[in-house]
Parts: sequence; structure tokens; C-alpha cells
Amino acid sequence: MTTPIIQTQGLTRDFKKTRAVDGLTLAIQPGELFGLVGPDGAGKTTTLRLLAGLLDITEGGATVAGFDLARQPESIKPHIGYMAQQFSLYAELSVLENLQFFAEIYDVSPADLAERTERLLTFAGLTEFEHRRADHLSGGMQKKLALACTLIHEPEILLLDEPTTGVDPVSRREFWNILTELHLDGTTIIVSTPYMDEADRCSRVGLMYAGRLVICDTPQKIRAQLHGEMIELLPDDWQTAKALTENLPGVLEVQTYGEALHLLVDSGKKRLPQIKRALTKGKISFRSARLAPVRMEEAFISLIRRLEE
Amino acid sequence: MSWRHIWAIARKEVRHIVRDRSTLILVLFTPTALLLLMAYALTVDIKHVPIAVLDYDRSATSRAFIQQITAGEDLELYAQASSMAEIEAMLMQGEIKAALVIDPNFARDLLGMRGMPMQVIIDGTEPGSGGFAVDHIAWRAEEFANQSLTNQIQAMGFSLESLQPLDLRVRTWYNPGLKSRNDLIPGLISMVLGMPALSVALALAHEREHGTLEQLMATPIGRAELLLGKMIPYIIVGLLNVIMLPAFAMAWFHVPFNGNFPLFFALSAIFLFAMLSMGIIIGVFMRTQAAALALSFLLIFYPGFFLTGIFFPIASMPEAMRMEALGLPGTHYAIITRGIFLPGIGLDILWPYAVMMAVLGLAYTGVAALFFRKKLG
Amino acid sequence: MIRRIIALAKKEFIHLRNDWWLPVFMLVGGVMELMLVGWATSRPITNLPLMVLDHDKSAASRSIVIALENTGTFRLAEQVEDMQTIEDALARGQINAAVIIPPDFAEQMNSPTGQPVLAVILNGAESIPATAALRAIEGVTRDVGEQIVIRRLGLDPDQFSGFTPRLRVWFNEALSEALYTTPAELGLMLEFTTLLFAALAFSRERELGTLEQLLVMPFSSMEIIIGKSIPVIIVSFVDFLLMLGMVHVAFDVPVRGSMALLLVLAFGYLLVELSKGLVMSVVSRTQHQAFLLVMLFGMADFMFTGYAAPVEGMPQFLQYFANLVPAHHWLTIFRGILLKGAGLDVLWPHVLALALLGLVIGTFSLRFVRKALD
Amino acid sequence: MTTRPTNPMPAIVAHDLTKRFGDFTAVDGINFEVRRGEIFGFLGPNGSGKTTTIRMMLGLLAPTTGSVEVLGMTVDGDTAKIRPRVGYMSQRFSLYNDLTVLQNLRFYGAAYGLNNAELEIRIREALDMAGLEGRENARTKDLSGGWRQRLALSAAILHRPETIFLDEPTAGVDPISRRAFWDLLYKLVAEGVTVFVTTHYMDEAEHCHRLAFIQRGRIIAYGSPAEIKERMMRGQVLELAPSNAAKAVKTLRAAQQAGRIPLEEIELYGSLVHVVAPQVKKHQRAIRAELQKAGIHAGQMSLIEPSLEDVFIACMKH
Repeated sequence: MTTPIIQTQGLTRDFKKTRAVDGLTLAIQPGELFGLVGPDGAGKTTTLRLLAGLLDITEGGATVAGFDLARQPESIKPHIGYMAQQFSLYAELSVLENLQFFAEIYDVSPADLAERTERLLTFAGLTEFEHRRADHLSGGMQKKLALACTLIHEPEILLLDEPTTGVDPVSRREFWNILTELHLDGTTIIVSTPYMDEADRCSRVGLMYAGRLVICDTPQKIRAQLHGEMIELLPDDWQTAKALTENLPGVLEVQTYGEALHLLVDSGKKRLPQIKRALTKGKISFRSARLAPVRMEEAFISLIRRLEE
Repeated sequence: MSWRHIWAIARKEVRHIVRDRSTLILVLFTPTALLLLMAYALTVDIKHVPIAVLDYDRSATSRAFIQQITAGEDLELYAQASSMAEIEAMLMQGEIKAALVIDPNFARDLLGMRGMPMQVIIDGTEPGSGGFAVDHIAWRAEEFANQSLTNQIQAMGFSLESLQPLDLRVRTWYNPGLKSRNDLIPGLISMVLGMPALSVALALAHEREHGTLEQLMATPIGRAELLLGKMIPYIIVGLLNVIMLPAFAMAWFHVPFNGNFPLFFALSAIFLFAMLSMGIIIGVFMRTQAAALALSFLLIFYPGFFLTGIFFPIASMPEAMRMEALGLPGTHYAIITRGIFLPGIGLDILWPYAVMMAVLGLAYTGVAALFFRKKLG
Repeated sequence: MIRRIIALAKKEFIHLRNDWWLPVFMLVGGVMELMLVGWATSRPITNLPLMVLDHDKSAASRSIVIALENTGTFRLAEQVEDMQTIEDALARGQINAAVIIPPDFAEQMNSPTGQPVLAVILNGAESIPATAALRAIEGVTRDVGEQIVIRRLGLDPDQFSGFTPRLRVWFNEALSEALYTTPAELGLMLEFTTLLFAALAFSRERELGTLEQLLVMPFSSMEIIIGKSIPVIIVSFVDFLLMLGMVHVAFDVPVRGSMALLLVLAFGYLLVELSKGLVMSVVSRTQHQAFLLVMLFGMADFMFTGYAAPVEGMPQFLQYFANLVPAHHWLTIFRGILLKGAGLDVLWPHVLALALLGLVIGTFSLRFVRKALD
Repeated sequence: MTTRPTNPMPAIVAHDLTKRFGDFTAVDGINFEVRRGEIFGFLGPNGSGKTTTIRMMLGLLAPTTGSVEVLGMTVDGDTAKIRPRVGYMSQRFSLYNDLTVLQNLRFYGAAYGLNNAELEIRIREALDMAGLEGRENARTKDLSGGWRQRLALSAAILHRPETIFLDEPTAGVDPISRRAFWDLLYKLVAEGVTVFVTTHYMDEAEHCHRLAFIQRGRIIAYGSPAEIKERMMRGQVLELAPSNAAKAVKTLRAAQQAGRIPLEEIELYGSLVHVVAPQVKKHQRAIRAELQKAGIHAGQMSLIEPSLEDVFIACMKH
């Protein structure tokens, strides 16, 4: 096993009243694509800001890229690329000027700059917009430009705080394609996200809850931890069907999806026939009822619900 | 410290200013506009002061006297009053700023060389015009007395000068005629050059408000690099103003410039550095633009007006205020601007002030860098 | 409707409370400015450094120097022996004036037809202290001169009343400049406070992006204008009252006229400035622009108030223009009520002008702002 | 299709709605109808005209041509009558950041004319829904992004509007809150409220009863999610669980670029790989062989149902 590129030991951060991050111990190997998920206010943003050296550590310690976070926060900075949650480019500067600005801050040599700018613009699909002002780009393009800016110095570690919020699916997919490329090239990436389908794309996922890291594993293994299975039901009238199925034995949860219902049950094989029977008895017609794969989102919700109890 | 980093920040900041047309115009021309307005507001020559006259004497002498004082552009005879009540009403209405009341024995006393019994009433709410009227009347009165008493005095064997025995020879150096514009305008330059300091404070607060500061904090840029980089464009804007403002003062207000312009330019650069350091301090401590603006008034504009000796001589201030004045770059710069504009003095005399401004600038930058941490929260 | 207006006003107050520094800085800044103005103008200019080159060194020359010192305007910096020192000191700006007494000063004074010379050099680089110095020196020489005249012509010193007019100052008997400057400054502060807060009303929500939400709520544009104006009016008015109390206590500024009339007219004036501020607020895209507009317009008004320099000295067209500036009429009214004890019978032309201007500006503003909001 | 009684009068009707800004046509003659009591999803990439459309429906922007009716009233004329009956949650800035949670809610309630007793009850409900109990006095700016969105939504529906317009309501909201949020919307819909929602998040679009896809100001697909999926999706998704997913992606992309296998998309999902192509099953063998060549064991392959996101991307690419 290689030495972890990020290693935290009991990392803790307090704000006035609350403990935002509580004894986080985590080791991230070089080249990992690590997803940080958790409910709002769980401490994801604080964790990323701590790792970027933007906040003082209350307790514990961490090393990032071989430097001590508390003692050498400035030495870490050339090795990381950090992308804040909110829009943080210079709105008045053009795409090229933004890139050039960050290149100079990070001491990228002018020779490298030309080559990298071209590559990153192609990479982000922004070549034809290189002279457009950042605030005249669409949301998705802004995010891609922000990512390009954090990549200009070829950092070993990328810290991305909810990079795809407010981005349309096409741009989101393009964004993730870029991340995948980087991941395949060996960059270490930590990305926080509220979207579970994105967590599915990570090599490892850490679930934070109330400042603590509750689970840290591959998406497949986390999904496997879900107790129960999913039944997808297409009734003609979802409202009555919902009322009926909610109270059936073995049905843990009923979720509406438009006209469809997703039923979380303790055992699919056992409950599917029971449910079909109950619906027929209740004179509720349905077009289909079948076992469906459990998605990351369901796994996540079920986990958090258990934690809350 | 990397010049490349500073340059990167500075160039970004220049682009920021240049891209927004209205900001560019405001940043470049507000100092000149303010100089124009303030110079006019504060140095309008007093003329045409309306006065009323109540002549109890009604002699040829008193009429001649009235004729004499209202000749010229200085005072304007608004009305010949016939009673004190009338004067009172006119003063109340603000129709007149002063009134001359000539005593019944005016001519008799004057010819008897006992004096010129008369009274000037001024509106105490308008001491500027009122005081001007008093001085003007007193000056004309002396003149009038000399003329009317000439024969008598000569008959007594005295020369005309005997009535004015002390020969006061006043010479005004550097500013013949003691035109207030000639020294107030150079003084005001130090005041309006506070505008770039306001801009830099706002620019820093803006970056905090809009989240780009967080991004910068995650980069390896040094604190001093960041702060210096932010200052440079406003020093440039300020220096453009350093060229525009004297040119404007000379062309529009005919203020003489007797000193060495390169020296003025160099010392102005030091002043701008010191002022911008104050602006940076404000930007470091204040989280929003509005707060930065409010504090700028408190720390830059009010003291700049009252404590730097432009209007109120520092020598007349109590000790504590004098100390405070020494801490303001504007105090030293006001001495420099007036010294270079009017006597045209050089560095041999001005160096202590230049050193003082540089020390203040470094001290303020130090304080700003000390309290500016690359941390959130 | 009333409920909605109250809701909006309440929200505005919470903003003010959260951004407490803004009203507080305005108030602190206002008080500070008034204190500085009052302090700076209530005391005569004193302590000006003076250099004396006395070639005569007689009793007469010494008495002139003592008389100069006794005016309080001067502080004797140095008795010097040569011109060079004076020239240097002037160039360095170390002294505001120098007096040179020639060797035959006492001799000339005592001879029946002599004319003693007193040479004065003023530092014109600082015209304000130089003017004060000149006044003080003229005063001293006039007194000395008068004594010589009386003696030479053999006049009766008891009967001699002098060739200068006796001075009486009305409305301000002690000729305290603070009494004149602080009310003027205070009148202007009311303008600036109102303009500034009004200018923030919309520019701020626009910059922060919340204006859109406000517009889709069931507020009519009139309700928005009223709701936004209430806190501005209250804050500005309270600010005004506090500062009025402050100058009364600190500088003995009286309210000689009717207090009720003063408050009514102050309120009316405030509404006029509010209308102007709201227009600036809706034309600005950012707070920064709104602030700069307030600075420029406020300064331009300042020119026409007649506070710093009398309007009569301006070119004719500017004098006409001054009549279109609300602040010009307001300052006349304000000082009239405060210091002259004037009433409506006296002030009606200004009140009428203010009312007419208010009507025009208010109507325009209301139309303009409503249009901008719809 | 639905057995629920529907109000015959539609909640929103857009008729040839067009908006031009100078030369740029933001919305280009769109027609759609939102039935009462349904959740209508309005989807499209950034800059496709979604926000402009919402603004026209709310009377914030006047249409260049065409018209829009909300709750039976033409928006141009009586916005004052419409506004109390609709709710709006704008994309980012519907709250005052310096106000506390409670202060924001009180302001909204009072702005819509709720009386105090009513307001207190609704505020309790809203806090409960948003999961913000205990944080009533927190400044809005100190809340995390997800919480802010929840609060904004609670505020927008505080006055129980008949129609609500939500512009990307759940951007950045965590799954739990999102679920709570949709539960609430369904509750409102059951009470007869109409919901018009724009979203980027395709998972969410699945929650809607009917959808419109908009691109460059034009509607390119319109119908229920199932209808749209059926009609628009040309490709199928095959899920692979290879021994080395990262290497498998590289290998397959190389093969795709060389034209050996006609795949439309190859995506890495953690240790899984999704490949998309029409009749993707046909390529199963070629994929297996290609991976074998690179020394990767292809593992299990299964056809999975395309998500609405896959459909959306397929639509946009045409």
C-alpha cells in the first residue's frame, strides 16, 4: 500500500456554537476519486475548506501532499486545486484572462501556459468562447471554466465543493467526463456532492453525518448495506395506491415518482405477490409491478434515517 | 515576494476597472469633479452684499459717505430704511446681510474730529457676508475721514499721513493678494485624492462579498503580494489624477504652480501609497462594501477635511488633535502640495514630510497585512 | 395594504439592525463632523507662529510686539537677528507671519510728524491663517495709530469715538461662529442622511438579487415605495433630532422660533430629499454607483446652500439656479427658525418655494420609481 | 390516463409565447398547457429560456408576441389579482441573507396578508417541513446551501398559493430534504395545487406528471416521463462490472475512437461501466473481446433501464 496523499487524524473544527467537523480520521490514496456525501450541514464544506488550508484547525491534525496542515498551510497550496461552492471567478475577465490570471498566481511558466491553456480549453469545450466574459457564460460553462482554472497548475490534489450544483445534465455529464479523465491520469480528487448518482461515479464514498465520517466504502458496498429491496409500481391512481400500500406489512417506505410508486420492502420475493394481491383486492388497477434495482439515493436515505433514529 | 503575482493581481484589477464603463468614469473623474465643486463652494468671492442704510443725520456728509461705501461691486444698497423696525424686518427676512446706522451727530462729530458715530449691524447667521461688510465699511470710513479732514489737518500744520501715523507695509509672499483659491485648491487636492483609497477599500470588500477572495486564499499567493497588487492600479489611477488635478487647477482656476513637477509627482506617489494603505485597512476589516464606505467617511473624508490643516490651522489645534493630525498622511501632503505650488520649495525642505508619509504608509500596510489572514471564519 | 406596508417596513428595520454600522456610522460620523465643525469654528484662530526682527529694540517696539501677542492670535516663535532666518522659516512654512521693526521706529513715533513703519510679511501659502494674522495686526496698528492721532492733534481722548463703526451682531450676539456653522452643517447632514439611505433602498436589493422576489409578491409599487420609505424617514428624522439636541447641548444653539414649525418643515424637506434619493436608487445598478451619485449631487447642492459661500457672489444664472435647489431654501428656513426666531410670516416665500419644488420633484420621483418597478 | 377528477380549466396556458432581447430570441413561440393539480416539469440546459419563460408567466417580463394565461387571467393585465394566488421561488435569491429564518418567514407571510394566528401555524408547519426547528433564529446566510433552498420553498408556499413556480428549487439540496420536499409537493398537489417546476436534475423530472423539454427557446419534447422515454430514447444502456473499470473505460474509448465498436457513450461509474448504443446487446461480444485483449475480465453485463437523464442527453444531442 502506498502512503496516503491525504491523511487526517481526529480533525476537528468548531464554530461559535457548533462543531462542524468532529474527529475526522481519513486516509486518501493517491489517484483516488473520493466522493464526500451527507445531508446539508453535515460538515462537507468545512472539511474541504480545512483541507485547502482556509480554516484553522480546532483539534487534531492532517497532512496534505506530505505537508502538515496546521504548520505549513502555505506549502500545501501549490499542490492543490480548490473550487469553492459559489461562483468564484472574476466576472469581468474573459475566459482566457481568468486562466492567465490563475496561471500567474501559480507560477506557471509562460511556455507551459500556452500549451496548457489550449489543452484545457479544448478539454472544457470552451475554445470558441475564449474571449467571452465569464459572467456571459452559461452556468455549466462557468463551472467548467472554474475547473479549468483550478487545473492550470496541474495540481496533484483537487478539492471540489459541489461543483455541479445548478448545472444542466449535458454540462454535468461533460464535467464528469473531465473528472474521469483526470482520475484516469492519476490526479487525486475529493468531490462533495448532494447528488447520489454522482456518488455512484466515485471510487470511494465517505458519508458524513453531524461532522463525523459514518461510512467510507465503495459505492457498491454501501448500496449492498441497504436492508430491503425496491418494488416499482405503476398504478392508475397513485394517490389511492399510495394510501393502500403504505400500511401493508413489510413495506418500509413508499415514494412517489410522478404517476409511479417506489416501495421499499424488506424482501422483494416475499412481498411482491402480496402487494399485487392487495391491490387487486382493493380494486386498484395497475399497469406493472416489478422488482427494481436499488439506487444509491435509496441506500443513502435509508442509512441516514437509521442514523437519525 | 513575487513580482509576477503582484502583477497578476494588479492587471486583473485594472481590467476590472476598465471593463465597467461607469466605474471607470467615476474612478477617473470624481476627484476632479469634487475639486471643482468644493473649490467653488468654498472660495466664492464675496460680492454684492445687500445692505440697508438708516441715516439719522441726513446731512450732505452722511449722504456722501453712503455714496462712497456703496460704490463698486462689494456692497449693494438694498434699501434706505427709515426706522430700526424696518431694518429688523429686512434682516429677519434675510433680504440684507448688514445694515449701516448713521448717528444724528455724524457730520458734526466728524468735522469736530471727535470720530464718526455710526453703527453696523450684521446678521450673525451670515458672518461671512456680515464680516465682509464690516471690514469694507471700516476701510471706506477711514478713507472718507482722511478726505474730509484733509483741510483741517493741514491747517493745523500736520501732514495727511498724521491721521494714519503707523505705516503698515504688508507684503504677502507666494500668493500676492492673498487669494484663498491659490492655497485652498492645492490643499483640496490632498482631500480629493482620498477617493482612490475609498475605491481600493470597496474593491477588497467586493472581492470578499462575491466569494473570489476565498478562491485566492486557496492559492499560494502571499498576503503582501495580494494587498500590493490591489493597490497598484489605484496608485496608477491616483497618479493620473495627480497629473489631471494640477493641470485643471492651473487652467480653470489659474492657480500658479511654482515648484518642480517631477518632485510633486514623486511625493504624490508616496502619499497615494499611504492613503491606499488606509483604504486597505478598511477593506481588510469590513465585510461589506457599504460598511467599507461608511468607515471611509469616518476615517478618511471627515478627518481629511478638518484635521489636515487645509481650513483650520494645525497650530491652533489642541495637543491631542495635533497628534492625530500627524498620523494622517493628508496633513503632510497638504504641506507638500501648498509648498510646491506656491513657494515652489524643494526636497531639501520637504524631505521630512515625505519620510513621514512613507513611514505612515508602511505602518498602515503592516497593520493591514498583520490582520489580513488567508483564512475564512 | 397597511399590513403589507408594515411587513415591508419591518423587514427594512431588521436590515438596519443587522447592518447597525450603517446608521451608527452615519450618526457617529454626523456627530463627529458637527463637533469638528463647531469646535473648529467656535474658537478664533490662535497660536499662529510669528517671528519678529526688531532692529529698534526700544520700549515702543517691544510694546507693539506685546500688543500683538496679547491678541491671542500669535505665539512668538522667535526674536531673530537677520532676514535670512525669516526667509527660511517662511519657505519651510514654519511661520505664518513675520514682523520687521526698523531701527528708527521709536524715534519716528515720538516725533510730531513722523510716520513709523511696521513691515509685515505674510505666508500666502496658507491664506486662511495669513488673513487672520493680517486682521490681528491691522487691529493692533489701528489702536496704536488712534492713540498717536489723539496725542498729536491734542484731541480729547474721552470724547473721541474713533473713525471706525461700532459693531452690533444680531441673532448671534457673541458672534460665535459655531452658532452659525453647526446649524448649517446639521441642515446638510439631514440631506445627506436621507439621500444616502434612500439611495440604498433599491440599489442594494438589486445588487443582491432580491428585488425580483419582492416584485412578484402581491405588493403594489406604491406599497413598496411607502414601505421602503418609512424606515428612511424614521431613521433620518431621529438622526436629525439627536443631532439637534447635540448641538443645543454642546454649542448652545437655540431654537428661537417655533419648534413645531421647525419639525413640520424639516419633515417636509426630508420628503423632498427622499424623492430625490429614490430616483438615484432606481437608476443605480450597484450600491457603489448609488453612493457616488449621492456624493456628487450632495456636493453640488452644498454649493448652492449659501453655507460655505454666499450665493450673491455667484454669476447671475447660478443665483437663479440656486432657487431651484431645495437645500438652499431649507437652510434659509432652518437657520431662520433656529437663530432668528422667524415664523411663517417671514419665511413663507421659502416655504412656498420648497413646497412647489417638493411637489414637482415628488411627483416626478413617484412616477419614475413606479415605472421602474413595474 | 388518470382517473382523478381534473378541473377542466387549465392552470397555465402559453400561446405562441415569444421573447426577443434585441437580435436574440430567448423564447421562440412556445405553446403548452399546465393542467390544474399536476406537477409540470420544465427542463432544458442553462440558457435555453426557462427563466425567461417563468418571468413572463409572472409578469416580470412582457412577451414580445404571444400571450400567457395563469389561473384564467391574462398575465399582461391583472398581475395584481394574480400575484396573491401564485407563489414563486427564484433561482438563488428569494431570501434576505441577513434576516433570520423566522424573520424571513414572517416577512413572506405578512407580505401575502396572512393574519397572525394563521401565520404562526403556517410557520410551524414550514419549519417542520424544512427541518429547521431549532434554527429559527439562525441567520439565513449561515445556513448551508440545501437548507437555504428548503427555507425558500417553505416561504414560497406559506400563503398556500393555487399555483407555484419553482425555478430550480432543489439545486444543491441533499437527497433527504429533496425527498421531504417532493413529499410535500405531492401533498399540495393532492389538495389541488398546481406546480410548475424547472429543474436540471433528471431524477427529479421523474417526479413530474408531465414534462416539456426546451432547447434554444423551443419545446422539443412534451408529455409524461414514460411517454418521453419511449418516444425519445434511441439508445440502450448496458452495465458492465469489469475487473478493472478504469482500464476498461480507456480500452473501450480507444476502440470506439478507432471505429471498432459503434458505441455512443462510455461512462465510468465507480467500479462499473455504462455503455450506451442503439441495440447495445449486439455489441456485447465485441466488447467482451476488446476487453479480453487488454487483459480485462468483462464480468457481468446487464441491460439497465435508461434514466430520464440519458433520455435528456440523447434529446439534446440531436
